[in-house]
Amino acid sequence: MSAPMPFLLQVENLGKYYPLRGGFFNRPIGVIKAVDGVSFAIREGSSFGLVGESGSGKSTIARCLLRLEEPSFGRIIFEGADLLKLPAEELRRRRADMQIVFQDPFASLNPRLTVRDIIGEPLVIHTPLRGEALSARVVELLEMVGLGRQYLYRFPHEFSGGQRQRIGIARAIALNPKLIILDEPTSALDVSVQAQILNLLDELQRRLRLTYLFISHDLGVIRYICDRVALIYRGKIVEEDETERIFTAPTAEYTRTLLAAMPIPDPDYSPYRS
Amino acid sequence: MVYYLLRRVLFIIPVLFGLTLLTFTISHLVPGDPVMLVAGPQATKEEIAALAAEFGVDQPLPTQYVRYMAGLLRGDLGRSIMTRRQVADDLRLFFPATLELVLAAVSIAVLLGVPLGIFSAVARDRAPDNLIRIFSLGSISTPRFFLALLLQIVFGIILGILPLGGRFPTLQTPPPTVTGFLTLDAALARDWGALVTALRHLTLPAFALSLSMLATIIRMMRASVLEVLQQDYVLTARALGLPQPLILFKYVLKNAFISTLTVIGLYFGWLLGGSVLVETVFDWPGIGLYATNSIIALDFQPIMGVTLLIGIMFVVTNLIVDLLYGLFDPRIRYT
Amino acid sequence: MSSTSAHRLFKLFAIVTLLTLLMASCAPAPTPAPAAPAPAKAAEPTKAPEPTKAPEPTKAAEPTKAPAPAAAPKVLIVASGQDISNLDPHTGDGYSNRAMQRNVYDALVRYEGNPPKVVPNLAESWTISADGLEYTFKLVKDARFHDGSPVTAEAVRYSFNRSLKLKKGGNWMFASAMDENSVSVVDDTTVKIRLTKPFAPFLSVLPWMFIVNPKVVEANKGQDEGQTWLKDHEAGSGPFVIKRWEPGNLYELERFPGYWKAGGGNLTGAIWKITRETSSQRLAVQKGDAHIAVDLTGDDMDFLKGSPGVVLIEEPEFRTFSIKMNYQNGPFTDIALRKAVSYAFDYDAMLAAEGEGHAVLMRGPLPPGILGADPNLEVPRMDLNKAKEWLAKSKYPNGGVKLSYIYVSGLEIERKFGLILLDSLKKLNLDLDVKQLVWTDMVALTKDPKTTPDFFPVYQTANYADPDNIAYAAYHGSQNGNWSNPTYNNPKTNELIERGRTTLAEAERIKIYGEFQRQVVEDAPDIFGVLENRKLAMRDSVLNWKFVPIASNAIEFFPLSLK
Amino acid sequence: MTATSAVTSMGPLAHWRERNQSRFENWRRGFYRFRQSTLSLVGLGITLFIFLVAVTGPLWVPYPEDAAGAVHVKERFQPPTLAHPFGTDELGRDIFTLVVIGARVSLAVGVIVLLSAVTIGVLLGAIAGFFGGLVNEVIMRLTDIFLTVPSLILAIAVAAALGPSVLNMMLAISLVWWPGYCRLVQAEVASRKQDLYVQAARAAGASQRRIIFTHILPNITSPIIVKASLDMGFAILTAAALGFVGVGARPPTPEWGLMFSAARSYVPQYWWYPIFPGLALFLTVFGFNLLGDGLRDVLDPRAKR
Amino acid sequence: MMPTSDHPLLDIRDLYLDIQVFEGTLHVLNGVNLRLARGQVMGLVGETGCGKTLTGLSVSRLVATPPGRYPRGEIWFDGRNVMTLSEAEMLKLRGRRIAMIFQDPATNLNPVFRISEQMIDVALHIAETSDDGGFLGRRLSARGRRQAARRRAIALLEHVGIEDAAHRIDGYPHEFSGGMRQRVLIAMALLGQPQLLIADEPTTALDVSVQAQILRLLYALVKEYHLSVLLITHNLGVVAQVCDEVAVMYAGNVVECGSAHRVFKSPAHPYTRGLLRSIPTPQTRRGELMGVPGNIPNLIQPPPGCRFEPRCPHAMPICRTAFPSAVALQADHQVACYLYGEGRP
Repeated sequence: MSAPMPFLLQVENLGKYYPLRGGFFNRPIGVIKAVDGVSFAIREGSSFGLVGESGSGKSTIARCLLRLEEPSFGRIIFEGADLLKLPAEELRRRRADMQIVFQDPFASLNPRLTVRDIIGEPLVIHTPLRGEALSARVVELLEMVGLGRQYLYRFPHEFSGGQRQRIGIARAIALNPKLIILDEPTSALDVSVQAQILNLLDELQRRLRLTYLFISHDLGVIRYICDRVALIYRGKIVEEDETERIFTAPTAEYTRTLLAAMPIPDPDYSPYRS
Repeated sequence: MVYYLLRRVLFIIPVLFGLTLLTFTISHLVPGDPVMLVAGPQATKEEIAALAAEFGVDQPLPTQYVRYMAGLLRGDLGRSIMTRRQVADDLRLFFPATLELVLAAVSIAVLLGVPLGIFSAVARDRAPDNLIRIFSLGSISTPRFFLALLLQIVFGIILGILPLGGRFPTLQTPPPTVTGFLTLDAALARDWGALVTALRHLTLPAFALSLSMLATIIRMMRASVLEVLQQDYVLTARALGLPQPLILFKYVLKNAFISTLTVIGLYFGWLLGGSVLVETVFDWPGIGLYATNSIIALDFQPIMGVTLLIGIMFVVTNLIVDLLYGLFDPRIRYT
Repeated sequence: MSSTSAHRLFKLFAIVTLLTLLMASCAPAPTPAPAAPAPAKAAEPTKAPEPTKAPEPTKAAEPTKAPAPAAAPKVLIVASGQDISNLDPHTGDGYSNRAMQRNVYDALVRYEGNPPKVVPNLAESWTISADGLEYTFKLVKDARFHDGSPVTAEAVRYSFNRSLKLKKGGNWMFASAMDENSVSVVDDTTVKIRLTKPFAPFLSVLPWMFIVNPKVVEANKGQDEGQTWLKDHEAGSGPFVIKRWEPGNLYELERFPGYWKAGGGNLTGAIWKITRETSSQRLAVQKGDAHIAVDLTGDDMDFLKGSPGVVLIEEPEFRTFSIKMNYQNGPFTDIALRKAVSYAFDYDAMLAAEGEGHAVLMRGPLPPGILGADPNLEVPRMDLNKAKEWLAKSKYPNGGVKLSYIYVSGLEIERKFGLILLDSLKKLNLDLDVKQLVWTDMVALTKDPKTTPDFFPVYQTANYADPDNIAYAAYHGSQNGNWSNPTYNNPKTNELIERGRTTLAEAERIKIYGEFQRQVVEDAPDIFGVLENRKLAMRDSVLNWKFVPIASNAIEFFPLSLK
Repeated sequence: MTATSAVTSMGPLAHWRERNQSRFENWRRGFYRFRQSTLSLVGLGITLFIFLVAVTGPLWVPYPEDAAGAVHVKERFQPPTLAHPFGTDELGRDIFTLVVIGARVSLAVGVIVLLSAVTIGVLLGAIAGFFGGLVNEVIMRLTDIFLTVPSLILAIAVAAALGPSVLNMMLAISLVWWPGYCRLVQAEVASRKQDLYVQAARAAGASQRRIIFTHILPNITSPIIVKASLDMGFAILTAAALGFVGVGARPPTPEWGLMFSAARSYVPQYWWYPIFPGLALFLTVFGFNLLGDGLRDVLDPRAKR
Repeated sequence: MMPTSDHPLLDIRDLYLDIQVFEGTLHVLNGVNLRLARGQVMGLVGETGCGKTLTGLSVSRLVATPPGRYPRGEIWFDGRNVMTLSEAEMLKLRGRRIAMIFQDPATNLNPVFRISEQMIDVALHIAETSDDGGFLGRRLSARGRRQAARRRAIALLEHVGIEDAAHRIDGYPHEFSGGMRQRVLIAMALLGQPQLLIADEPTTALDVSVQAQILRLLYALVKEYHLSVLLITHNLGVVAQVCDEVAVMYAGNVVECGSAHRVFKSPAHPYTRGLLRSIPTPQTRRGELMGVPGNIPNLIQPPPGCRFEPRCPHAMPICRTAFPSAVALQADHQVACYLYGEGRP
């Protein structure tokens, strides 16, 4: 083991409150604490897992990191700079280093654009690549995710779920980002396809020296791909540690419940059959 | 619920305010001079000036508007320059006729359209469905005045079984006015002959008015039923052994009707305004006819009155529809 | 049945649907169904043996019998497209208002016969001073207003002065020859009117001067001399009183039992039914829903020919139609162009558009048959050669001008004339912009020659049977800026008109008006159009009706009977 | 780089075909679906026929001068014959000629009203939906007000105020027509804005302009086209209604509503006079409605039959 | 209850199903064979589009025809071939003998009716179609029947773990959480005391912790009522934990079936093996996840022969000829693959 890598992303006391409106004037009468003071840090080149059930706030964290939502408070330090304090132009530039892959491969691709336009969009926005050069780069990316140039001018509806997720990944890596946020990237896929995607992600990480923030509710997948895991429950992190430690010696009650509920494909480990 | 209602009512106010502003502006874009009409051909300049003062039209527009709004708050809609009557009185006189006509049309459309729409959905893509589709598209495509005239010719002239126009025979004394609806008044007075007569007069105009709404409801209902039939809970109901008629007429109907409710609400308002053509052809003494005559004479107080009244009705109907949603759909909570 | 609730629901639906269908296809079926005595005719009153129903004449006895029994009330229905906006006899104008006024009020004199003669009414006799300035009327003694008070000389004076003060309605007809001191009470039944200057047609305008009950008017005077109140109330002495008043729909009168005049027909009431389309009026008379239709077109009359039970009345009346040309502004200041257009216009088409036999062409400015009208006057008729000759003399020898024609919105016949004019002008290479406008706006345009359109079609109805009526209103320069004569102004013509109205001797007047006509034709300010017949359709059940060519659509109900 | 060489080695035509192959495939499928429905094809047929008639009419109508205002009063009210297939009117004009030329007026009104309504509506709706907040409130309340006003009465009033003419009629109808599009577009934009692919574009740093024009608007064209094709018929009907009331086209413009209004006085005797303009109106609107209904089946996945 | 219990309760034989869609005909079921014994819980696993849901729906004859069409096949349920039954006869089976629950509890209850209304309708209908009036017995008044139905519904709700059922039964579906809704649906399915419960992805929409509760409940009920269950799911973990038997479907065929223990411990079919190796387990190390390469086939023009052939690492020429018939590896383990039995090259 070499010396630990530096932190690429540090999240400090991040919070996102939504006002709860009501009463005659529909004024805020309280807050919903979607994310409530979350702190964690991700080392460069590692995979950090964020696990939680629906409504736990894990997706809100992802959206806050990308500034798709404005956090209510907290600091997001990416490569040493606080993203929340950056001027707009600088933020835009930084965005190139932080990309996302969404859960739903059917909704995250614009149905009116061809694969070339979808994958090429970040390139058009952040680089001077155009025309043939752009096409060439897109083909290159397609090949990196296991698709070929014959798909260049196809529309999303012509692809299967797994293929679409590959396109989504190609879009995410187009700018050679440092960090990719994977928001439940495989939970809409069948297991055989999920395995393909997980393998692809694994391969890309090694090849492109990517850092992953992997959000999921599937403990098996997290265990497989992540180095560190944080469990989040009702907007708060209840436990965070090395993956193996969490799975073998969980400390929090919630973690234990979750692990016990995880269905394992082995008839010998059934909690139901007496 | 009360909060919701109050807030909705509060939201209505700016809309109505804008409405008055809009109608006021448009009625004053009119290039002509309605005072001239009242003054008569031989009127002198002084007489015209006096009349203009009487109606307040000599004031600058903002002043006129403020005056109008002040009157409005007192329930005063101004006076018709042409008939010299209070617009409020005129509306009281003509509105029940229109409302009766529109309600009859809406009833026809709903009572026929809902079952036909369900039928069309159930018979999807088979001959009856296609026939109903042609019928409804054809109905939407028929100009109301054309349809009204055809109905008049066929039922009034050729067959001679229905009256050509009007609300009630000229010679007969209508039942005492209670609601302003001749049919209801007749029923209240237990004057069954008058009720039949009133219904006979109502039939053609109501039908002519209802047809496009009927067609829309059929289409809406068909689409919603088809959509609801795709829902998981319908499959569950079938899987648990409920028979198709019960599923269709209880479970599907209520869900499908909810989406049709919006159309009914919207159409109610539209028909109030759209009755113009039907009222013209059938000489139906309602606000549509009143509005047309006022517009032709560029008599703007009644135009504003009618527009405002219909606007209010429209807003109120939609409010009622919103509240009805709550009745039909428990998921909607009014907070 | 598998499920009772499903079954019930289904049944409910079936029933509702059926009911709706029934309602929609409607309750009528006047045909057999012996159990249900559906009314066979719209005009027939409802039956149902309800003892409480007071005004119901029919008595239930056998519900199967359709026609109304003999003792039925006799209510006359008049179908008219014109609403009644103002019953006040001193402010309300227009034939529909006049029709109501005529039947709830009385005037000193009435029109009767054809040609129309002024006959006694409230005034049983009168004398006129030799200089034509002083009129003394003797009133009938037993005339009573509807509240029972007598119709006195004071009431006459009050009525005239109210009209003179208000300066509205028909006031213009006599206002120029009267002031507030003109009328004086001699005794209860004698009233004297002294004109401020000679006015030949004075007696002819009096049928439109109705006498109001001062007591009632004073009691409801308000801020405006009772104008608001009298709009839909009456203070008269006439044969009828108001029963129902439904603006925009119908106005019902019922016979006043204590009417002072004996005789008359058997009508117990009358209804003025607003029926906007002429075709609807026609159908109403055809179906028996109305007894008289008053606004029919020539085509309607043709359609009605041979209809059973319908009597058609078609008579010439003193109502001229001409298309005025802008004498003071634009291309028509050029007399040659006016002449050219006068010769280019297709008069025959105009006549044909009215329908066969429904109108005659005008010969000059005055309606044929009126005092002084010259049947042999030379007037332009379509003659393209002459038209082109005149055009060549004008400032526009090759045409190429766009002229404007504005007609009253919804007035079909004026639209047709516009289109005929458009077609005629094409032959001179003149273009026409046909535009409709509300009457109000048209009137507003005529205030100024600059805004007055090039062509301005106008009907001019004779309110009184005297050439002065048309001549003064339509051709006197003082009327410029009014719709009746927006722009024509020739001092010579003016002088003739003034002489005509102050001259009393008939022969002398005929001469004056002859010269007037020649002068107007010479100046060619108008395309002289048509004199439309008065066209009325009537059920043959209406008895005792006699045509009077003055405002014959404002019908007097008193003499009429219903079979 | 094999990929690059593959791209560049292709001829421009082949390249173009490759780029658009999927697009063509989409169209082909759309058209195939459209063709499945006989009624939609009938609608397309009627619509094309009416357009054809409108465009070529002046070349072959038997009495072109009648449409310009010529009258032949002596031949008034001729019943349909070979010389006058639809009979003649009260001034002896050939009704067939007038009806054919009338198609031009109706179509022109429909097209122009829709163009202006769609332009205004899409512009305001997109602004309101995209920016939300106060801008949205102001625009949508304005829309509400316009939607609250009885549109026919408002159109009649505006047309009456401006004075009758085809142009004013178009103005008046456009004025009451845009709010429907504004609301449609606003709702669509607001919901598209939440769509994941728009979020993805935002995450990629796309500008607002890019998001609106590349991601949002192209995805809401279908409902707009569907609504427009269904609305075309209603716009024509409204224009006819204005003509009927007498505040629309002015004579001698051969407009169907105007003709019908004049003809109404002559029924039932001269039945051919109102029937033909009425039928023409019906047929045109019917054609557009069938077409719109078919387009909806193709373009609007939610309304899939 | 006539037939002897040594017949399987459910026996699907060579079931084919075509569905007409816009693009053509989908051959979604391609000769499905399946046997489910009484009192057994069978997991029907497979990935999206493999036909497992349609197989379940076919048992209740809930596939609309058209667009569906059954060219061939029999479904024997309790000694009767449901493919030959009329709709009226099916109505007597559904809910009463065969009940179903579905994936998303949020959408499977009608949102605009009270739970009580929906349950009472089901209960009443089931009782009314029973020859003996079911739990209603000979009760006659409508009111009395409804009350009896209501009591029964409340009892069942309590049984599935809904507290305060007597009150909550008058609530609307949206007032319940996802897990509670699934409990309600289970209670509804049990109203008719069915012999066969077809549960189509009953826990897929739920969080893992809730999934565990529902599975526990299901398992308990199965044993208590001696239900036969066809548990349709894509989650092999769930199958492993609750099922006695398992059938693996791929593209319209059951490719392998048998006791859960055998299939999980010694998977025979290449697809099953691939599937099992696609799931990361605690033992799986980074990079060891295998997956199944390729995509599911186009069902309009499916591969001739074995439909897994294009993705199969062991594909042979014979695999392209015809679909292999099932071979029994053990008494409780069958596989349809040319690698086994006489078809073996």
